[in-house]
Amino acid sequence: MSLQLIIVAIVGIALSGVVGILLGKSVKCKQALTTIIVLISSVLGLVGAFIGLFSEATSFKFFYWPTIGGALIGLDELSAFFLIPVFLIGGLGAIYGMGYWKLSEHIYSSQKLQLFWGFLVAGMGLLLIGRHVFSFLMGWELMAISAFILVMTEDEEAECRKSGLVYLIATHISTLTLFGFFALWHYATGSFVFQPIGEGILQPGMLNALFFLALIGFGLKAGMMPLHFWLPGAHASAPSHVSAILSGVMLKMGIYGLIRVGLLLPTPPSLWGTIILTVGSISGLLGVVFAIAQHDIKKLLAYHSVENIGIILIGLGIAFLGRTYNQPEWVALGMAGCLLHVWNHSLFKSLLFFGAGSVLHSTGKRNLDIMGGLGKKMPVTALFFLIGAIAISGIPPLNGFVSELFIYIGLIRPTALGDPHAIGLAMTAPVLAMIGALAAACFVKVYSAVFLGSERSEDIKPVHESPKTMLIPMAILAALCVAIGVFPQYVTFILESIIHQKILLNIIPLKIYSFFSLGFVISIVVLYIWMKFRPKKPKEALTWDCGYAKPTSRMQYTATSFGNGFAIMFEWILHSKVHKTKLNDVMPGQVTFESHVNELVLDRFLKPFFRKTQTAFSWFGRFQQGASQNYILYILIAVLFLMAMLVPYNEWFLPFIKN
Amino acid sequence: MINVFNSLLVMILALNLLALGSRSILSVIRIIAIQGILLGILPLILHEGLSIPQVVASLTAISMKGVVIPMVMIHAMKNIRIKREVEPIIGFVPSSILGAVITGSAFLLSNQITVSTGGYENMIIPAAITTILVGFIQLITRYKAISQVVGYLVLENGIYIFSLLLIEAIPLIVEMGMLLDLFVSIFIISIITNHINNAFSSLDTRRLTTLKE
Amino acid sequence: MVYFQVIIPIALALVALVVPSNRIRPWLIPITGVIHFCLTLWLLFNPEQCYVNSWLILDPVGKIILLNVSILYLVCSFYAAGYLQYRLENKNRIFVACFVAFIGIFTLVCWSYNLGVMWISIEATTLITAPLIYFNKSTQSIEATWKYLMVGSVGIALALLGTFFLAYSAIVGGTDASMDFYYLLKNGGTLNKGWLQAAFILLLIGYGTKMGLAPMHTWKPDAYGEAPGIVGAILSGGVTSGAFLAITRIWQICNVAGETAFTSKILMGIGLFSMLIASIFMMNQRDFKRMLAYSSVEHMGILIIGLSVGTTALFATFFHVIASTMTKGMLFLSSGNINRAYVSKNTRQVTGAIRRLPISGTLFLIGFLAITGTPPFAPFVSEFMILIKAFAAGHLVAGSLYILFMLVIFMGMGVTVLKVVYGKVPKDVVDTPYQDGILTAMPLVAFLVMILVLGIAMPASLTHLLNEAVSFMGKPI
Amino acid sequence: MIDQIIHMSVYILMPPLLFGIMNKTKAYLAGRRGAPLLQPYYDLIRLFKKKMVISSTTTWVFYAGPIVTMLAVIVAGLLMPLGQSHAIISFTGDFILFAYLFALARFFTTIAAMDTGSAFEGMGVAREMTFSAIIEPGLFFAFLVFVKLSGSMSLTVMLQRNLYGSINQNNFAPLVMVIIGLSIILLAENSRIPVDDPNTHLELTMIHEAMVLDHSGPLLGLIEYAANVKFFILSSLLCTVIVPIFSSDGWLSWLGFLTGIILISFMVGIVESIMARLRMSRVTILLFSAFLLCGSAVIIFER
Repeated sequence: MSLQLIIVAIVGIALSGVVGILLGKSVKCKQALTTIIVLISSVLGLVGAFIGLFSEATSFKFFYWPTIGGALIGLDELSAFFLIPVFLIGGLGAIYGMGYWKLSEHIYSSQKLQLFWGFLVAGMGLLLIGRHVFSFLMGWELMAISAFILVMTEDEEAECRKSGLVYLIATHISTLTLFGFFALWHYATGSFVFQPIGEGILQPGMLNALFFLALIGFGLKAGMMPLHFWLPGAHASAPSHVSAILSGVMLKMGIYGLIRVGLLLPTPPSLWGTIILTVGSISGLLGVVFAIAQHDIKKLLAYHSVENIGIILIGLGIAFLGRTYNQPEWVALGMAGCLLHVWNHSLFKSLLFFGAGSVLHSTGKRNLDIMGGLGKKMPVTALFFLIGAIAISGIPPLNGFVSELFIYIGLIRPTALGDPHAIGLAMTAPVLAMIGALAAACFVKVYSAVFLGSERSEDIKPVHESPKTMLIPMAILAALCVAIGVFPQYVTFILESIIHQKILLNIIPLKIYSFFSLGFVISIVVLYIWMKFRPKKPKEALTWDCGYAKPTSRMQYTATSFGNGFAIMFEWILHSKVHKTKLNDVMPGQVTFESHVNELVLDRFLKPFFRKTQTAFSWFGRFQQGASQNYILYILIAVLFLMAMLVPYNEWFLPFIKN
Repeated sequence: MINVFNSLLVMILALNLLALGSRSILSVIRIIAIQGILLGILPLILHEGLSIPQVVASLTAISMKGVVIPMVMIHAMKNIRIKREVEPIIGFVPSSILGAVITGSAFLLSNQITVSTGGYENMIIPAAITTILVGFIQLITRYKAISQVVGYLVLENGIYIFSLLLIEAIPLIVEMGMLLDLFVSIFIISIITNHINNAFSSLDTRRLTTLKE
Repeated sequence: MVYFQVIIPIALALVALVVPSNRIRPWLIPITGVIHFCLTLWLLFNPEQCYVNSWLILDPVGKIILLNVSILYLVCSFYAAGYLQYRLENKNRIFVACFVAFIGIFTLVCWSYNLGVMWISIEATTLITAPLIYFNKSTQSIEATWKYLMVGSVGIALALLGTFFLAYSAIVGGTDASMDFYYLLKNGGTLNKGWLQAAFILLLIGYGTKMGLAPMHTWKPDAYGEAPGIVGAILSGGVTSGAFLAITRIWQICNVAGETAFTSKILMGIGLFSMLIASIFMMNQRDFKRMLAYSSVEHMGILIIGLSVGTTALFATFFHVIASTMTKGMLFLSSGNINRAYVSKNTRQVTGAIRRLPISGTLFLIGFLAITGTPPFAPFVSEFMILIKAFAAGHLVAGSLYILFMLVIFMGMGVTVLKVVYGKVPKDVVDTPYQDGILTAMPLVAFLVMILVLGIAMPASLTHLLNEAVSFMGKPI
Repeated sequence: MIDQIIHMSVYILMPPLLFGIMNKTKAYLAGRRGAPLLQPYYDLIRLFKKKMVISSTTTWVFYAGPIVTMLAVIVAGLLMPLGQSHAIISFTGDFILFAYLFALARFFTTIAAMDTGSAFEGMGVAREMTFSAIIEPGLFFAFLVFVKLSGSMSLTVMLQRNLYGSINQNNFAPLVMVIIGLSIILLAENSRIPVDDPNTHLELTMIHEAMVLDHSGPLLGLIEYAANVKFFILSSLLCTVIVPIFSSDGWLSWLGFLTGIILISFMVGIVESIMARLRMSRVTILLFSAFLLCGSAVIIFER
């Protein structure tokens, strides 16, 4: 039942854009029509997924395929869990798109955008229910390629083209790695179907090869350090709702792949868990550090995706180690944190990208240093963005905290129980704390630079609040963030149904937490009302400027100056480039200051390497300089070379050598 | 009989070296024409009992290799006003020495190769290999388009020599077809050579190197 | 029946020579295409017609190649008609005649069961396609034709020598010499090993030259670069698959003679080398038609690798023949359109094709994605299956190299294609006369539909055909 | 029940007193008589009576800031045991909530400050955030030590378990390190000298005071009270760890606790009067040393 619903939903979403195109130019309402189709099908999909969460795994054959057998698609709790954000963001993003990328404003691209939006969502759905190499890869590539087309929406900008190319190459590397993985899988197991490998069937070497191929292939898609190089550019240059689904949902497909592979492979060696944990910590820390150094709001959010993927991977690492040392509790806590953070991140990251999108939509700018004071012009967006910011900083009483709580406890509980292997986990906890603090700092910076104070530059006026179609999705997402944050115990049931252990609530009494956070929220509201409406009306005045005569809005602390402290602290990794005019005389005239940070992997390693390779290859050009004589010579050489293989050297020349 | 045959083959090999050594294109073409005629005669000697198809085949071969194709090429040369030098990449003497070396080594090599009982083989195979390689030399070490065509002809002749080993295996039609193909290819190539001359006012293939990496 | 298939096109070619009008003459090509396709279908449904005499037999392998090329030719023929309408400025008498005659001669390649006849017909296809390359009558096209002829003729001459070696190996082996494929197949065991191996090498080099395997590929970028896109499609889809057919024949003989280990070693080497060369020269390639040529070199390499993996991979290999032919057709035709609209094939001038020519630009992009093995298109299935089978046969290193080369090629091709497809349209090409018309755009769509259908749900009849071919190749006689 | 009431009343009423004590100490050491001990209470009352002056650039965030800050700090305090008296709320992992409630308080203080758009407040915020990035992991390291010692993950058990019973030569040194680290964190979190100067009047040099420049009246009152409570909580954390309380008898334990906490505020007062504020770059180093102390303590324990 559930699977059928989901198939219907996937097909519906895939066809939604086609409908719009078939309608032709004349019809005005086709964008709305497409959106409605997407909405209906995603609601169906959500229903199906929720049914699937609590029913046991199903799987059955699907359409004919050359030279393969077995179950092509199926549904289990894990797939259902990952399907929910897909359909949720897929639906909401479609609504948002109506306002953000109006057909009337972008005649050229809006049709294409909707078409490939449908394909993207459908592709993710397909890969999630795929139980067979081919259907999985089919969905995978459908997702990757439509994402590429979506990133390329504004291809007149050279910036966009560059990042699109990088994304395309990156995603193809991951695809080819998966080719290798599945080829090896088939070589090892002799089957194309995802069936768990029993203990002790394969050699450790083979298992390691499989795991590392999967880690690279899926890690690239998930954007874990150092394979994140494609992510900031692509997510920054895509339209905002596309960025939302890319970093909110598409990255999670990599995580899904890792979890799936983890389920298929037998008990992992401690190496795997350790590597995942390390990679997770590095991604988390460096992700947030690079985020703080950004001036571009969308690049910043993109780097935060790297950070959150890091947190998710930390949870996953705990689970892997739990399997290694046969500690069901670790697995439970780790997986709970990992999965819940997958949901949370897809909620608040999409919310934040939607918010950034509304800012972009009304100001047309992405540079943080020139914004400010938008909170008064677009209060609703500001509120939702604030909720998203608090949530992503993992601060109670919102959802980000809950998932991090699971992970913290997973990290620290072994220490409490005096487990011999606890040290590595324990040392990760402060890293997570640091990530949290830095994230909070970063979002204070973003929020205050964009929405607080007053405009730092004249050219971002006029600013208008976004239309309803953009606000409603944000409202829904914000509400979900608050709901999960305040009533986590209900989500816990879902998590427990996936990890098949009913211990989370015994370990962490979330009911108490939920009770108090509820009380907390209420008391905030009460106190706020009291403050706001007390009899003594406040008196308006200028901001205290220490008696300076002519304060201007450009005297405010900018995002850059805010991040300076961190930039100094992490200079060893950031290598930020600063261009400023020298102050030579006492009364300097016009001075400029400009600083930017290069991408760690892409700009410092990959691009030079790529150029070197190109020059190395162009050296071979000399063998093809157009002289037909040489070409014939090559043929002769080939013949003689191959013929030389036929010569039975021993029986010809040994006689001479002998005597 | 076999002596006649062998002596003819030796003459063919000598013609190879001559072709490598000679300076003017026209004379090279003439040498190849003679070689063609000799080749045409060979099958008639090879078999005592003459059958109609074989006669037809060898007559066609003689007319093609000995007369028609050289005519075509000379005609192509005629209406091209260029200097009739061969212009080798490596000089005449070295290339003819190379040819001699190849000939010798081919004969040495052929002693190693297992051959079926017959007698002609141990002469035919080295001769074929030699001629083919000489053809390659001319293809590789000549700048003039037309002399590359000559090289191609020599190559074909070498293959023809080898085909003498299985004269009864090759049906008449196939043999005819092969000769026809040879003729057509030479014909088209000469046309192209003409175009080359019109376009570049020379037959120097060094001009034909605009298409490259 | 075969006689009709051969004679009718040649007759029509003669007609083309006499038809006066430049405008009407091109319509002979679609006519030929339709007739030939109908005859091919008719053959598929009456298998008893597939045996004429010991020289002319259409075995399952030949069937696949014939069907493949017939479809390609059918689609291209309509494009050709449309294309020539844009090129009325220069005479198309010879072009049309050769184009029409080509399919007739090619049919003979698929039918011929006598290796001599096969050689003759393949050589004939070389000769008949030379004037097609020369169509643009520019100095570059002369140069390209010259190289095509010289390199091709030398290679094909070696193939002839190889054929003789093969026949001679029978004599040395003790049976009487013959060029009859079936005969050689029957007496495969008795053939002399040394001569057989030598024959295999010569035939591989010779027909490999026509296929465009490295290092004999050198004529390919020049010819494909200078010929009209339509000719590129025919060459890369038709002539190469004919040569591949010839190579499968000799492979089969070697297989029966128990030389599989030897052949697979050499084939794997040449295949990987071709992919390597392709990846090297594609890396910074500014000319998108030369890029397509190298991509074709790559896919020939993939076919050869599939052949070297052996019987298990044959299904995928034959499927790849069809898949790559169709995709290549799409790529070459769309590149031809882009070239026509921009009057250049250099990525410095050609940008924003997707705006200038929505259909051709999009399909060029899709074709690139398809040819590099992106689901859900047909080449994905074939390339992935070949990889899987290579691993399954234990070629782990070769498989990894295969993946590596595919990656490098994707990068190189991607850089070029994205430059061509995306970006702003240069001012000076906005008002060039060419626009996507029915005849020049619909064939591309037809190819797209085909590779999609083949990729998502392969028709059972085709699977049956492929399986037949596999079993025919696999079974020892 | 009675315990709870005492606990709550001490918790709610005592905090301002500590500031009184501190100021008195500083005054004496400076040779002045100083303000009366209860001055902080009077200040609070006065502030709550006052009328507010609000900057015209601000939004609702400016109001929400102090409110959320104070509530967050107070709830955090509910998780903290006072001496032998159990915390009001306590559950597994509550120390994580504790740390993150401080983060929440910080978040809202800072955005409320940024809301005014003043450069000085921006500076204060930037510094506060920069330092917090070092303080938080340090705090977690410290907690890890207690988790390891007590084998529990809830503050009450972690801190109240009689550490000195289980002390021996290989966990004494780490404990001392942690205590030093904690005291630095105490000073930093409450923005006392040598990290920050609470009663300077040069905005450029300040952190916490700079952030609240524009708040006035009740809002400022909330902030002040929140600051008092924060100081109270952290010093009671330190106190519970340091002060040896063997008796399980409620009254004695309360006595011990109160003396301990008052002593801590004396100490802080003394530190403030004998030390000068450090340069900002030096501050980072100081905090890093705290961070490293706690970290190495954990490593020594876990090995």
